[in-house]
Amino acid sequence: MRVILAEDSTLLREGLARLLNDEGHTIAASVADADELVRAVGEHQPDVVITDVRMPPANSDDGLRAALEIRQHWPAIGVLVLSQYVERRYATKLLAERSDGVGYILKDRVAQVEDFLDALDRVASGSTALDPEVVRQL
Amino acid sequence: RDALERRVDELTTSRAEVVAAVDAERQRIERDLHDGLQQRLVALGMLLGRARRSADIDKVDRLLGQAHEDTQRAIEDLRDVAWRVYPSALDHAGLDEVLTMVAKQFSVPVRTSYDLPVRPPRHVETVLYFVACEAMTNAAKHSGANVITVDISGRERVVKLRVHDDGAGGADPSGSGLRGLARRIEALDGWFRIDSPTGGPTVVHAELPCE
Amino acid sequence: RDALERRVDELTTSRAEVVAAVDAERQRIERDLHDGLQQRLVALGMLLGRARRSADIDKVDRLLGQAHEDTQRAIEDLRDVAWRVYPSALDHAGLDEVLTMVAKQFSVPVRTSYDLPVRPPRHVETVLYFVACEAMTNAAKHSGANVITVDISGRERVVKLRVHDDGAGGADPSGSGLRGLARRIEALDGWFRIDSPTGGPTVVHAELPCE
Ligand SMILES: Nc1ncnc2c1ncn2[C@@H]1O[C@H](COP(=O)(O)OP(=O)(O)OP(=O)(O)O)[C@@H](O)[C@H]1O
Ligand SMILES: Nc1ncnc2c1ncn2[C@@H]1O[C@H](COP(=O)(O)OP(=O)(O)OP(=O)(O)O)[C@@H](O)[C@H]1O
Ligand SMILES: [K+]
Ligand SMILES: [Mg+2]
Ligand SMILES: [Mg+2]
Ligand SMILES: [Mg+2]
Repeated sequence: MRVILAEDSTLLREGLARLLNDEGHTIAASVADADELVRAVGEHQPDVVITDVRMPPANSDDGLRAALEIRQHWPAIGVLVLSQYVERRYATKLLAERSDGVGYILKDRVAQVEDFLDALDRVASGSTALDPEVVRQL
Repeated sequence: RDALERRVDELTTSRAEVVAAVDAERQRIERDLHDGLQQRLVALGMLLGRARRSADIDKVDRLLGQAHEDTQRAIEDLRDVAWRVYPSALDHAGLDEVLTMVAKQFSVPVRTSYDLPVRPPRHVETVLYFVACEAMTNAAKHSGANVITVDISGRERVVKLRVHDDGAGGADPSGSGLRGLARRIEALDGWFRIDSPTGGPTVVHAELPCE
Repeated sequence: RDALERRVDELTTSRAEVVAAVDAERQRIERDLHDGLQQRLVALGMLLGRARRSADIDKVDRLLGQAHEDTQRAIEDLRDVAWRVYPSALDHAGLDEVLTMVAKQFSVPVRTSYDLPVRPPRHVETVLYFVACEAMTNAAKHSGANVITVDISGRERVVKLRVHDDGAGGADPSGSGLRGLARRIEALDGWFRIDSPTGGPTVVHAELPCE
């Protein structure tokens, strides 16, 4: 599948890119900024987006806002959000209108490569992937 | 005038003590980083060194699997320490949510209730967070409780925190953890009490003015 | 009487401010743990996960080598953060030795001198440590200095610290790092000053009473 990656930590961004390459996916674009992300999605129309939450330009919850925007404008594109904390508010917003093609997992979970890849597949194929922690809190 | 002079003495002492208290917290955090996470990472480095030197594919596989699991545990350790250093999650989430997040660390179930008309200022939330964490940690570590209850409520200009556990009681208010809390609360002109008769239950009370 | 009342107000404010200052330090430490070490550990976990999934022996070898190096780097990151959390090395070594150890972290050379008749109490050593570290960090980060000098000397009952750098000057005493130092020193009834004319040099002075 064709993936766009948004993560401001170079270390993680490149680690993710290599992992996805290993798995035979294509990285359509790899960015470190939420505005860049939305622009790149418009341009490349990927199958799925993986995005961090706290990122430039404002270093607040920019990545989440970009995720919501992408879901609104391009409903066919899957969105997997990686977050430092599980926040009920974020999960609720992401799932507000529909729960297909969306995922919300703890960033730590990426180290559990199998689980992460599984979540990515689910999101890309139009289902939902929620962190066990999110499920517990909702 | 005598009363004022006494107050100056008290304040001078308590100002020095609050620094001692927060530095004692940091000393414990440093010790945990050193004894916990650092030892884990050193062991991981050795494991990977062995894997690199081995020519036996099965053995490499086994060591790799172990290294991967150890790394995940290191990530969890780090997360737990980071929570104790500072509750940065307050940037985006309310104190109730943050306490719910951190409560997961404990093996004992924690029930929280939160009822405040307005969100308190950040420095008040921070001290409430530190008090609740220390009280929950103590209950989980020392009391043998089956359940911990954390209640936050408020009237105008005052926030109240109450942490209750149904454990064995007998908390020592002069321990470094509890004394530190008392100092932190004092520094914000708040009020602190711990009731912990032998046989339990233990209840930690704190009240803080908001502006 | 007015003077006493003013002093009570001052002390109350500065007691609250010292908590705010040390919590701001902790917030920066937490941020560094998350932005630095945590990202590194998660990346390491991914690397090991990839190695486990790979059937290509050469590739596994390469990933293992990289993971080994990343682990060493994580240990170094952790050590740097731990130094900022608390100088536990003071348990075993004198302040002069501890400052010499920590000075190695900086790319700029640091010269230290230490001349005290007796070893100060731990809480005084701790604040001298934090002041010297922040001043060295600032000099290394902001000043473009070629050399940093740290001098500790004392008369009976007073310890003096002086950190000098031959850099560009222009330090802002109202920055969160420098304001925090002022609060910490004030809390021990000490005295603090920073001279930093445009063009340099920058000199940080601190004096602390010992008992
Ligand atoms: N909820 C509780 N139930 C029973 N005993 C308690 C409870 N809280 C504290 N104690 C007792 O009181 C002592 C002092 O508590 P305090 O938090 O000051 O120190 P600590 O938890 O032992 O160490 P530290 O907090 O410094 O890591 C504890 O050692 C424990 O014996
Ligand atoms: N030794 C120095 N030489 C030149 N400029 C300095 C020096 N120390 C501080 N400054 C300037 O003064 C400002 C305030 O310093 P301060 O330590 O309070 O904040 P900081 O170092 O920028 O951030 P923080 O310490 O909170 O991480 C700095 O941003 C820098 O511009
Ligand atoms: K994040
Ligand atoms: Mg980020
Ligand atoms: Mg305790
Ligand atoms: Mg600074």
